[in-house]
Amino acid sequence: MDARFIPEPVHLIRFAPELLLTVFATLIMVLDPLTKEGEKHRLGILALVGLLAAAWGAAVAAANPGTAFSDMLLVDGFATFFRYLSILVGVLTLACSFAYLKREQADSGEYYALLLFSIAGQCVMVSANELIMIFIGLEISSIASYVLAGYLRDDKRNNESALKYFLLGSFATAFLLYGIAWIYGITGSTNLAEIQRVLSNRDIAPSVNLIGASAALMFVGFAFKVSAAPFQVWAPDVYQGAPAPVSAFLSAGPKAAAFAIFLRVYITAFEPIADQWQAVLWASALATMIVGNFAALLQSNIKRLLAYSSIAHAGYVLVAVTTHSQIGTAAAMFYLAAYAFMNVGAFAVVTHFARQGERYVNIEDLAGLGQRQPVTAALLSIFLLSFIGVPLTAGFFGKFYIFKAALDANLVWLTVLGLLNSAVAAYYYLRIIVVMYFHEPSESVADLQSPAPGIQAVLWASAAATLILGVFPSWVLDFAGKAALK
Amino acid sequence: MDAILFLIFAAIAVGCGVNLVVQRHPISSALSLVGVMAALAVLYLLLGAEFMAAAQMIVYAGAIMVLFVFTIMLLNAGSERKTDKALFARLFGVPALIGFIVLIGFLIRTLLPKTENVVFGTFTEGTARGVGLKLFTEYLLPFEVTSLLILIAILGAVVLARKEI
Amino acid sequence: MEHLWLIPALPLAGFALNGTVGKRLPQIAVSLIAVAMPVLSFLWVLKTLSSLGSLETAYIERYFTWIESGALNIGVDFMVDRLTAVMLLVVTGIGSLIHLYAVGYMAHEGGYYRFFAYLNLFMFFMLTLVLGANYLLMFVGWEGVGLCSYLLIGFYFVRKSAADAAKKAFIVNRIGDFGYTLALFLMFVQFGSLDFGKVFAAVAPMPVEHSAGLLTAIALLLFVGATGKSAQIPLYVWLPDAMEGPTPVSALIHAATMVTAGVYMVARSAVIYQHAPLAMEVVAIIGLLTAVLAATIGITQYDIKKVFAYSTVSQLGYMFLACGVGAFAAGIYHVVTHAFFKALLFLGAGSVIHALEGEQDLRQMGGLRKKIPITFAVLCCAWVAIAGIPPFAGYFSKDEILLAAHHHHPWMYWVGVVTAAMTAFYVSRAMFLCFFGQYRGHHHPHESPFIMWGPLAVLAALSLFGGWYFKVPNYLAPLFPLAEGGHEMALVAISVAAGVLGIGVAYVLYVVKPGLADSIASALGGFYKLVYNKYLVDELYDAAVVRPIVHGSRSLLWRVVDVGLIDGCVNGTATLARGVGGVLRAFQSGNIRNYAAWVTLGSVAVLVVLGIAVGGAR
Amino acid sequence: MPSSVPLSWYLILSAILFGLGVAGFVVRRNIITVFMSIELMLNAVNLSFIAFSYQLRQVDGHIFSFFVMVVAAAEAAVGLAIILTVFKNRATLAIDDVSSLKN
Repeated sequence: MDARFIPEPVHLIRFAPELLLTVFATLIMVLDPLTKEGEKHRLGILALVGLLAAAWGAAVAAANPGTAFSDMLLVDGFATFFRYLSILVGVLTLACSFAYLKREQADSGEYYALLLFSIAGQCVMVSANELIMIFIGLEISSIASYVLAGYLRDDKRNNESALKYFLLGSFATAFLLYGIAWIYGITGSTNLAEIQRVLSNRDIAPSVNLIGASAALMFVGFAFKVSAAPFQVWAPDVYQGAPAPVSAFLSAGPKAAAFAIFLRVYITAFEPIADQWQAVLWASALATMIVGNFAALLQSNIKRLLAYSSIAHAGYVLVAVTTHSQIGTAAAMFYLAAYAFMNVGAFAVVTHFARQGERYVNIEDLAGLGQRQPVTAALLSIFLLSFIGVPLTAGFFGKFYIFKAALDANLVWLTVLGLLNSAVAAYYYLRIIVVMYFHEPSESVADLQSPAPGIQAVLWASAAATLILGVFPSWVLDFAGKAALK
Repeated sequence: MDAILFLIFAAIAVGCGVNLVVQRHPISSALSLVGVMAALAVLYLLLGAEFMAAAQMIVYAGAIMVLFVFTIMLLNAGSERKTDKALFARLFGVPALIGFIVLIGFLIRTLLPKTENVVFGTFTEGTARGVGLKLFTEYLLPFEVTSLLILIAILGAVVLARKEI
Repeated sequence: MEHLWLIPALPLAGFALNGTVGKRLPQIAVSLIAVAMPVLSFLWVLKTLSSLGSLETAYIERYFTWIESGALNIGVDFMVDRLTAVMLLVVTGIGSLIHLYAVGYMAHEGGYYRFFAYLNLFMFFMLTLVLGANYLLMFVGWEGVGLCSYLLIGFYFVRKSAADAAKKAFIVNRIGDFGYTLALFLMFVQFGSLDFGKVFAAVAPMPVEHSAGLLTAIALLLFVGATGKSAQIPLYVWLPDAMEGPTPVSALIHAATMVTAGVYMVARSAVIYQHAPLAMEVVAIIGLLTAVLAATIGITQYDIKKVFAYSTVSQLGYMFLACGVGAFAAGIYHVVTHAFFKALLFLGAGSVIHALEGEQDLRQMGGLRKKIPITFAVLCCAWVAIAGIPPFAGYFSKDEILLAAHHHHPWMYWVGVVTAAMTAFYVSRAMFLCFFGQYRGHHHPHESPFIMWGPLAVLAALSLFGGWYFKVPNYLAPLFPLAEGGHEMALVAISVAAGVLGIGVAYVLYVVKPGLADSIASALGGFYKLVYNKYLVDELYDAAVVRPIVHGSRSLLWRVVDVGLIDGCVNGTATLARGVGGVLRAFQSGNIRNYAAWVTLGSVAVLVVLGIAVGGAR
Repeated sequence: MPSSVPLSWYLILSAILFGLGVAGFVVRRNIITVFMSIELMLNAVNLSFIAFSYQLRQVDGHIFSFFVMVVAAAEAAVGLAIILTVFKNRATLAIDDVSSLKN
């Protein structure tokens, strides 16, 4: 056998986070039947250990950068950044889930195992250097997410959410695959660097229209996963119907990973035709911001509102992708990290507030939270202010870097329209704050217990991170800047 | 000979595909899909994809479609009722679809570099040996990672379909 | 190192202390912390200024690099020059006095610790705004003070009007901030930096733009920000409503400090404005218009705080007039004297309201000069100051402005003089209605405690002699050279006479012949009503801005009702709304097949664009 | 009659089948049929992979389509389980009835 295909130990090290996650997830599956009812949260703690081990694994892998398994994987700063981000979102989601699962009497090892598998899939995605690996990673992450979205299988909203996510997700994946098939046919390779090489060589490169068409088909798949217009339609329904911690997870983790492959494919493989896809992304970014922000104005359900807000924020990140510059990539990475914190934080409050069966998910139900639980309300306000982009919060610098990158790339109109959009967005976030502080307490807050320890930990950690990123953005931005793709 | 085989089986594939779309009863659609798959298996053979033709029959037509048929029987799914809730789908879906096919057909016809003719037997790498060699060397990692995928599928099916929590 | 950071850090510490443990502390401890921090901050400012000496050039302290990415390098830098020094003294000095006053005023209110926590937080952001050595840090303070203002306006959240006013303030300010943000980006793109020093160094050698150009755009965008924060046409509408907040807040934030941030920012950016005469002209005209418009509205109002609120808007207009005609020093001078007498007016009004147990309607007052003599005495000091009677505070600064305006365009001077007369008139009217004649209400007025009138006495002294003692333009001369040419005594005399005339007319109308004012009002009929209803500007905005947005999106309807910009009169015209809502429903019908059709449609569109339309671009 | 056909015919067949799959997804009202339409689309993609593989004289396309097949199997397992839960809770397989989450 050809010697270059025999995996070396260093290859396994580069693959360490995924391996560790798989080992722990499998362990949890095995231990699940051996764990008594009511003790299942211990498996969750094991999952937490697994995530921390995976973070350590990612650090070890980052110390040994390079490709692995005949160029299938590429461990670079970019991959490491998103590996950390995925794992981090996993940790935060896990901490929210303890209380949720206990409350819904649905604690089981499978939930934790699926969460770990999904994160493993995201880690594969973000470090993939091959369209095959991207596809498989994407599917691992997605299939686990489909199940998580429908985790409470006796809940009609969960069912519908899972069904919509699954059917539409597979539908969009088929488009992605079709695009991959074409790009393979045109370039004869599925390796990103090789594709870029062929596409940039004008003598070899075939018709630009065909390349554009395959880029378009792949765009459908990626745009769907990041909920970019006009492929954002699924997101509100799915996020609204899924269990609250899962919605938090879906809108932060898989979305960030999807952005990672979006960036990698478009900035590596399709860079030679950037002039063409830039126009499409321009329009898509604008439409995404508009749809997200204006539809969010209409919502009375807070989960749905956060879903539209997540669409709007995807629009801001798309502005950064549109620049296809290193600084834009770094801005997108920073924004995704900042968004992960504030978003999971906001969903943690929803998880806490909704109570059993997610009864209280209307904005009006939050009335009087400012008096009843001032700390929770204050923390939620921090997240909302960060969503708005008020200075000293992470959201401000996120937007600042993105629009700066856009201006550097001469996207003046997109910047102006994006800023206008973020001005509109202030209305609906503000409304939540107004309801919390300035409305008479409703009966929905009367029997509210104080948040469970896990949720409190998430709230404090996310708020601290939101503020720290707002005051010392350089810490993350330097990392992102060094890791950003050229 | 190649041309005739192609035309026959392409016709079968398209015919069965159309049937899938127009049939009201899911079981008819499922059987049509099996027909498409079988026809495609022959076309794979023509293209020199021996291993894939076999896998297509065994995995796709054999395993996956049996699962489908089984589910249809289990749920006792009858003919679908006529509803007109999906107004948008009716108004825009079909024109969009026609546009899609025309567009892709157009792109292929006019833009793909003048393609060679497919002659059976000129490409013989697609045997189990050829595929296996690649699969266990270059594509070792994705192959191993798909095991994870299957594991998740089993786990997911168990989570969703078992009797009580 | 002068440790400038201590100046904002002290109030921040106060916020942190009161915000976290204030609920459990006794009231006296909360007050002590809350008042001590601004006072210490004031003392630190004095110490710093004395050790920095003459400050002929700016003194800058760098703490750490905040953002470093590519060409962008922004540090957390604080800067003190003479302009900053003036602002620092006003903010910390007046701020301390108002904190002290608030201890008495808020003594019996709920959420005592919360109030002072917010107030200290405000001080932190305001001082950051003033000290920041670049536009981004200034923006941090700028947004922060807006946030605190929002929290404090809505402090009495049980009153719906308070919550509405808070939201209105925040939203109107967002429009202004949008302009500021755009200016920020434009400056960065053009100059590659946001540091005051670097930006101004880059602007200085550029030619003066006689037609609209880049600098004009930056200057105008900055001014859009200023119109929001400093309540100028067309964004002034939030300030009168902001009087829903507790009176010390009105005095500190909505009279003495925050609202003057726009003036400070324009003065700070003087170099940019001097290179954009077109923008200067816009600033001057907007300022002048605001001054006149707000003064006329002030004449007709009966709520004592609303009268002073419109007066604030009008006086801010004066300040921008000064900046617009190039007399930046005069503008800052007026910021200072205005801080003295307007804070005093508000605090005095608060004392009256306190005495009358919450009554704010002038028609329910009268004859109070015997019942609350100390309040009356201090308010008289503010009265003569704002009316521009020499040698009191307002006279000096207003005179500077009017002379500069005359130098620029004589007609501006004359409009300014008329406004000065109106100013004297409405303040006198309020004073006469409140303190003279017979008591018309049914409360039992009582004098306020010492802790409240103590600060009033200090402010009264400042209102009387502060203008004469603190010659701000001379101090600022290194930054803004003094205008040549002496004072034309005729012009001075005219403006003083206008003030005296205003007082006299008010005396006749409200003391000598009390019925006359009403008959004049009814003689003016429709016009009076128009002015009384604030020129229907709120309603106009409603029709021109709010409703179209409302109808653009179904939900905006109830959202804006929530905001309070309209009072539920929006039925009937929902056709368009239904149309948009219908389209939205078609997109988000919950039906999977529709979604799939949408995805297909989208993919065709993307395919057409990428596969065919731009295919030939390469 | 020529003895062989150009490769682009295969690709056009693939496009037609893909389009039929899309059509099935949009027009069919039974969830299981909709799911089968997705399978049809994946089959169409596989045909493209194998056709391109022939043109390039590479096995890589076969391997890609092999992975697509594996993924399809995994998706079928999970998808049918999801459909089962929907059916258990709603006693319907009509896709139009599963539309309670909306604006």
